[in-house]
Amino acid sequence: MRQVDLTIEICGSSGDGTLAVGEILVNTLSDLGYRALSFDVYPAEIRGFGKCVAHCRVSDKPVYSVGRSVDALVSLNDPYSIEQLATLKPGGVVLFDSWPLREVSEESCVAGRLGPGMYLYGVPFGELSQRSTHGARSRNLVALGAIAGLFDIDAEAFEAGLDRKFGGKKGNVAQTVKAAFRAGHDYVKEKLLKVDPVSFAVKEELEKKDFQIMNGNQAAARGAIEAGCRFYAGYPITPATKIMEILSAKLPPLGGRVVQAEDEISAIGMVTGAAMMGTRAMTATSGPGVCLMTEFIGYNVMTENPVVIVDSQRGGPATGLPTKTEQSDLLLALFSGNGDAPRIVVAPTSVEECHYWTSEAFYLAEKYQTPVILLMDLFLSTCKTNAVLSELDKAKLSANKSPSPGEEGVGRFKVTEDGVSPRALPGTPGFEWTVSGLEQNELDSPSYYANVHTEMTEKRARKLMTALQNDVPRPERFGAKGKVKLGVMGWGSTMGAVIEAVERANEAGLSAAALKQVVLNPLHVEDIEKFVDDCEKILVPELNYSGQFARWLSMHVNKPIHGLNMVKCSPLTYLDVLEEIERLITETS
Amino acid sequence: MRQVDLTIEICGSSGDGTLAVGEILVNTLSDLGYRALSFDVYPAEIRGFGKCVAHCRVSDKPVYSVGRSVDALVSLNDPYSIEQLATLKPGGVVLFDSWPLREVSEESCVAGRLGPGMYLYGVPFGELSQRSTHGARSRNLVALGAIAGLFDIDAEAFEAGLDRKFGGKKGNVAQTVKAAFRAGHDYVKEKLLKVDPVSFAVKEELEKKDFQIMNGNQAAARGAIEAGCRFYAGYPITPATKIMEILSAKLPPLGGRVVQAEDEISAIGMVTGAAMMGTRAMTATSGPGVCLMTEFIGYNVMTENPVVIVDSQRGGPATGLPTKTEQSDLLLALFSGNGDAPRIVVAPTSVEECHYWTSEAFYLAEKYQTPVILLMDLFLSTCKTNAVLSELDKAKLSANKSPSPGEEGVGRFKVTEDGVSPRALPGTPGFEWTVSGLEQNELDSPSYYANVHTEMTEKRARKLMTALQNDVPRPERFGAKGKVKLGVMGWGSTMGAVIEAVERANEAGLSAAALKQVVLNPLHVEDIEKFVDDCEKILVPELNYSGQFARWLSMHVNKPIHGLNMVKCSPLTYLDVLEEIERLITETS
Amino acid sequence: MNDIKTEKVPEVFYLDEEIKAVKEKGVLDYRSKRLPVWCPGCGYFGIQTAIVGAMKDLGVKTHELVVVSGIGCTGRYPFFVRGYGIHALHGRALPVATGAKVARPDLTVLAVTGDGDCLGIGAGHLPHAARRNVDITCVLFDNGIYGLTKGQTSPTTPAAQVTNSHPYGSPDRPLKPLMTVLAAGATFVARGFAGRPKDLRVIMREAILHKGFSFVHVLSPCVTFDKVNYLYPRLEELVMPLPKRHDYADYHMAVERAMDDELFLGLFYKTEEPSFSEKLDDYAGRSG
Amino acid sequence: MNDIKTEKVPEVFYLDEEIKAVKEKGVLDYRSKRLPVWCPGCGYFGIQTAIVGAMKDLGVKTHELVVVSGIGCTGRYPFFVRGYGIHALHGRALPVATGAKVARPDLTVLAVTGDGDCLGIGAGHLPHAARRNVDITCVLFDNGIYGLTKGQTSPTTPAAQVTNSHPYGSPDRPLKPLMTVLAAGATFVARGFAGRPKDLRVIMREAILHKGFSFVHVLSPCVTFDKVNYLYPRLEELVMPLPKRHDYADYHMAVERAMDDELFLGLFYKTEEPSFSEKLDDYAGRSG
Ligand SMILES: Cc1ncc(C[n+]2csc(CCOP(=O)(O)OP(=O)(O)O)c2C)c(N)n1
Ligand SMILES: Cc1ncc(C[n+]2csc(CCOP(=O)(O)OP(=O)(O)O)c2C)c(N)n1
Ligand code: SF4
Ligand code: SF4
Ligand SMILES: [Mg+2]
Ligand SMILES: [Mg+2]
Repeated sequence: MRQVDLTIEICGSSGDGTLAVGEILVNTLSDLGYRALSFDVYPAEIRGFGKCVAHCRVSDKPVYSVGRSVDALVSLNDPYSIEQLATLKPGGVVLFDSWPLREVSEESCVAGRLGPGMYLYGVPFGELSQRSTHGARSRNLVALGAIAGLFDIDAEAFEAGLDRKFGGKKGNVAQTVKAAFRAGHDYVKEKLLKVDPVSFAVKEELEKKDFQIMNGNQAAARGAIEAGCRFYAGYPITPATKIMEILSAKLPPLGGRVVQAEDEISAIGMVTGAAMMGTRAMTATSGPGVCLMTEFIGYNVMTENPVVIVDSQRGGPATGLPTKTEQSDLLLALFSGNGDAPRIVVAPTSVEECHYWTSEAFYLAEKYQTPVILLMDLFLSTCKTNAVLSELDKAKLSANKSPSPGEEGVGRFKVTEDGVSPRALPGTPGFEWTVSGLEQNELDSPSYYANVHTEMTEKRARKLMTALQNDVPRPERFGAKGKVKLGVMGWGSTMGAVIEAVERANEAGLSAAALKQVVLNPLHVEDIEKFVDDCEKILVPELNYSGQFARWLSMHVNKPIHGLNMVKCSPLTYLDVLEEIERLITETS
Repeated sequence: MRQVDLTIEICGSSGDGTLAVGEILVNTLSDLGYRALSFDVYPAEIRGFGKCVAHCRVSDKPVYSVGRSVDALVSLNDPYSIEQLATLKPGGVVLFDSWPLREVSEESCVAGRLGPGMYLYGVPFGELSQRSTHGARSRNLVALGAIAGLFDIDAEAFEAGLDRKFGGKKGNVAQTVKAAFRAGHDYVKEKLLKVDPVSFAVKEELEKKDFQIMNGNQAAARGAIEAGCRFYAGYPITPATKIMEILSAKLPPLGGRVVQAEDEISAIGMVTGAAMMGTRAMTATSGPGVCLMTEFIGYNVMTENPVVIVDSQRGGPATGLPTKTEQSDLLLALFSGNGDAPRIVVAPTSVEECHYWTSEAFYLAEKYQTPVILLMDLFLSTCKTNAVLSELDKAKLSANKSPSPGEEGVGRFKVTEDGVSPRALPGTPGFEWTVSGLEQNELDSPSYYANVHTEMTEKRARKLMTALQNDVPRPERFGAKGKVKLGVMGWGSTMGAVIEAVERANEAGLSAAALKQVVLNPLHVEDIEKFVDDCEKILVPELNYSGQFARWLSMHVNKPIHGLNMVKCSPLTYLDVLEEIERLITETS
Repeated sequence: MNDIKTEKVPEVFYLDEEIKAVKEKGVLDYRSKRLPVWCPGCGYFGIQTAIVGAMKDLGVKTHELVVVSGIGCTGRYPFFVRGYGIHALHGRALPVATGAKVARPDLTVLAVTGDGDCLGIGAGHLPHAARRNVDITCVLFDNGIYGLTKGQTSPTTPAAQVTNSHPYGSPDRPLKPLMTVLAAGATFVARGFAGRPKDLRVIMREAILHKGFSFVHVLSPCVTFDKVNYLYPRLEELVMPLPKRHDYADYHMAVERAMDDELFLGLFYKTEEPSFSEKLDDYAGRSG
Repeated sequence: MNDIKTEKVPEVFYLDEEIKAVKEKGVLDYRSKRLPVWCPGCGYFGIQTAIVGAMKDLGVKTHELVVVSGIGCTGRYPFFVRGYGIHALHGRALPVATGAKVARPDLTVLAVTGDGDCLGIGAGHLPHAARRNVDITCVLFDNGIYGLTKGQTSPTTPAAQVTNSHPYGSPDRPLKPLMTVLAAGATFVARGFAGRPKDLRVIMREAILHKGFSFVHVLSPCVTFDKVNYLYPRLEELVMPLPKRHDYADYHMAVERAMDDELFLGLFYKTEEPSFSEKLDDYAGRSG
């Protein structure tokens, strides 16, 4: 059981500094040893006008999903905050600006809209900002101070954080922000009588780890760098653009190269060329970009070339909902490209795994000479958490199967037992090869013969089986052991919510278990079958309409699958899953 | 039971006129009322050098697949023909040139390679050509005459055919070809003693229908024209190029327009634009082209725009095997595009169906405002048959759901019960709309709200269910009735072989049935389930490695599926399927 | 977190007095009910004004107008126009506009596209639309940046400029859009500036009237993501009208001026050739 | 029908005397064991001879040579060369070659591409490879037709020519490849003729030596599918060397000559600018 598990939302308009409050909050809580996850919602349209929400979930244990209901809502803009009230918990807290800068009509004041049992505190953010900083722009920091004061978070930790963040700036910015913070904090301590139960206080000391605050894009970029990626080509697209922007800054000093291509076809083409030279190479995009890359995905399957492709999914189809999260590119990732074109598909389930699995993707791609598609999504790409990164295995930095001296003339596609052919890198004398999107025989010549096509098709499939045996972790089971009423299988960014839902279901006495795998192709089918045999019913929750993972699983499993399919433009919460677990188990008994 | 079912192969080198012999043979047999199917194998590489085989299967009943074993092999080139002996039936006939123009070494003479029980006839094609036409170029027509003479085909019908074909040419070409033909025919009648049983003679009179000799590409082009397609944009690619070439000639006189685009993206983009204007529009390509079109496929799903896309499949992945047939784009057709993007997928199973279903595709696309993908393949595209075309329903020529007067301002995406929104065509005053790849609400504005995205996603799925109920034929069952040991489900060009195999299995006393559906999405799941319930085992034969149709079916069916998966670079034969039927049924019992 | 389940935002109307006044002049007939979502000060407002003005001048009927765009801030344009609007895919305005025009030669078809849209991902379509001489008007909203994705290098960003995708400066020499279309054989080639909507209105009018592929390159500041290059004051200094002696019938002269680093404004080139539809009609006649 | 289950065809070697003689001269070191599958008389044989000759002249090591191509008859080229060969996708030789060169600047990278490949489906990549000044040599095998798919109109097919895809004649004005790359800022631009392999060899040598994007447009007859346009005798008449006074350092002059309907042969334009890799190195240094 968690000691603390609180969700705070700060809600304001674009100019209010809303998201900054969320950021500082998470940073400070991280310094104090809490585990936090924050996910920002910002306006979908071009100009930065509109509602911003910083959603922060905080606990003493790792957090992998957003909170379903909110414990405390901090309003910097009342009309927008009224919309947010819908997800405030019964008994939740609202902290609002009792001295806003612009007049708020009575009916659009959040104070008037509270449900029964909610706690309301008014703090004159505007006034306190004016008084403490001679300006109104620090309302957000006043609010931050109020949060610290009201919910028992160490004020000094905040001040240290503010010093770190603003200390370098010229003028006495740091002093000003701290003054605003203090004003809010002290006001709450002095003037308000706390009656609500929301508190960050913990009994057991929190373990402070080497936290790295980052989102999935940063984690993936870092994983790539650490895995020795030295070539990146890409084309901007939400929500993947940041990966390119980070690598553009970080790769050149390491001797790596980044090319902004004219489109996604060119990006994957460049990555293909670089990878053929033996350089670890990657591109990152979103669904529409993957569509344009599919011919090259098949090409890299055919030429057995190691490329890594990140697809940070967003709402679809087509241009879809560029700023909303969704998990609806799974079948695209698995089946894009003409012909039989098997590839490795990996879906990390957390920011930490974005780091680990991006790096692992390079290893798998190189070792098995295959494209690897990493399925992230807008939520993973942009949610920030204080991650504890895993150490990467240096031995995996070089995984190419070079031909032995004496093997000159071996050709590029020798049929081997494990399906992996020796691969000389250009520049090696005596091993000149030619690769092609045409089917080729062992001597690299185009071939149209049934035996060659069959043998090579088998080889391309076989090496993924080798990968499965040697390098793909077995699925991990969570929750109740043995036979259960319900088994839940999740994937990608919503896995965290699934595991949490199952754990809570178990706590509530429900017989449920979860199975997690990060590698979605190739699959450990036997383990899955075993799990499915253990479960009376199977539930697959996912953020898409057609039940894409359920469909993929149903190709391997002969039991009906219940889908929980939502296209709700926001992340899945454990409560979404828990409700469905309850429903299905109740039905059973 | 068939009165006649014979397979003849003419094998030669590119200059030998091999394929012409096949063509005349099929035309003549068609004139006589036989049903015939011919499939040419020509060199895969650029220059026309290499082996050509005209494969002709002839019967008194319709033929939908190639012959598995050959009854008679006519050699115009012995070294190549030796390779073909592998598929000659025990007891089959070889007709070879006993006076070839170039010396054939003993070991590369087909005569020396015959298996036991085969019949061999030598006819001096070269000599007879020289004698009858004062040139060697008519060896192929001599061979044709020999075929007619040896296998009891009416010589006059041939001569009438030759007159029709060559009568218009200047000089006395027709005389010359007939002389060569006659020389071969008479030589056989006079000099050879027929000992083999191969004969085209029939007891029951053959019914002469209004046969149209055509291949699938011609049939599809014709279906498009008859369905009122008036815009085509395309980019050349084997095996679909001919569709564009035919339409380039035929559409302009009908007021239609054909644009050769700069690539496939542009082709589908143009088709998209034309279709949005209300013009029935199509493109045709093969797998690599579909890859490039996938973003637009999703776009047409999102904008609910009626486009027809032909994918004539060839060996894959990537550039693959451009001149070999395969059925490996099914999952691509079903799942390409990011996000949840349902579309109609249709796989005709014969040349006749290429005609009918291309035309139907326009109707479905327009009525349900959706992309329709027609999955053909190299075999269907290029095999010739004497088809009996169905009459098209004129009522289907106009299927657009126009908004009613008074509905001005309705927007483009009104949510309706059947999922189909009223659709005004540009030029209509008062109905100006804007469509987008972004999710849109009912008033055409971009929307990022859960309720809108959910409602619209459901609508896009719902209208395909409407189509299923109103316009998708139920699956058709063949073979034994009631409960059976084995059910075989096929699709596309290999369905013919499947049905034939099942019929032959039934004749041999095996308990098997087949289920056929041409529309592969949406599927009549209940009918399929019912069929599956009737069958102890399920077999799905297809020309791909990963079992793509089996995978698709397994999403709907909870019974293990046996796949017969071949990537053999040539069409499936009923014997391939029959052997597997026998194996599976024997295993059972 | 299920915070925003339901859309209730009402459609926005132009209501204030100033706009009412404009409406009286008739150009607002060409505007949709949607308020443009562009950043305040974006050059695109000027282009919008010019295009709408030209429509009015020509009396184009809104139901006979088809506006096609790609993706980008530019791409949002059809949403703000009254007419049949097609917000196509990134880079694909020209193919879609071509299909629309060939299918319905009677409609007025506009393709609006951004510098990334037209010259980056869409670069393969531009020369072909030009050489076909499809009778559409292609307006390039060139802000020298990827706006919608928040400030990356575009094909017209000057070399060495620092952007979000090139923290050490762009290594690439920018493309010159007018050269691109002149090289491909466009029959109407002009340049305007978002800061001079009146001049642009005249150009747009001519462009729409031109029978064949007309290309209008419009320089436009992105006030949000470009702080160094296409700024209003800087552009005001850089642009200059084509010299009086410029002869738009002279292809060589047009090429010379398009090559130039000076940002000339006006009609560079214009020639009469059968449009794509005319050529296709012609062939259809021959074939009939 | 399972007629061709097993491949037994042996690899083909050049064996005849004439070729042995060539081998002595060393150029055959650059040929693979595969016999080109081009039609007898195809212009590509001449181009092949010229390229192989240039390789020999420069002493390029086969294991340090990377030849990238797209799809088409042209595309088959890497199969006939000794070196690391990449037969990429249709239209994508340039992106793949760019990636290869940026990853391994020490290797010699050649991109060979057809008129359809380079100017049709690949048209979006050409201006960008040119403006980046990637240090690769792009050889355009221009036969004015789609060869591999059996004779459809290509972007360089003259207007009104009848082809399999345009039975009533092509409606489109052809592209001028040299204009395209000059407009985009290529730093080495030349034209050769497959019928004059010796001259072409010299051009190829210079092109490979050039540090930056070098573009060589080669006119080449498709003897099988083009019976009216790029015929040997016709080309022999149409081509002519660039005038003596042509100054390849003069961009304007180069553009003038590239515009011309005359088919000039030789080096149109050459200038020295930092190559893409040099620029990236430079930025890396600054960033370090
Ligand atoms: C296939 C695809 N790739 C990338 C994107 C992301 N994207 C949207 S707009 C844009 C660039 C827009 O730049 P520009 O065309 O200059 O238009 P602007 O926003 O500057 O008006 C990009 C890269 C996309 N929507 N689709
Ligand atoms: C995506 C894709 N579209 C189409 C094709 C079919 N295709 C192969 S080569 C070719 C055209 C080749 O023409 P060109 O580039 O001029 O080369 P050539 O054969 O004339 O040398 C086409 C359309 C393909 N392989 N891939
Ligand atoms: S981001 Fe730039 S181009 Fe886009 S609307 Fe804002 S100012 Fe205009
Ligand atoms: S088809 Fe034309 S281009 Fe291709 S190899 Fe033959 S002659 Fe050469
Ligand atoms: Mg821009
Ligand atoms: Mg060509």
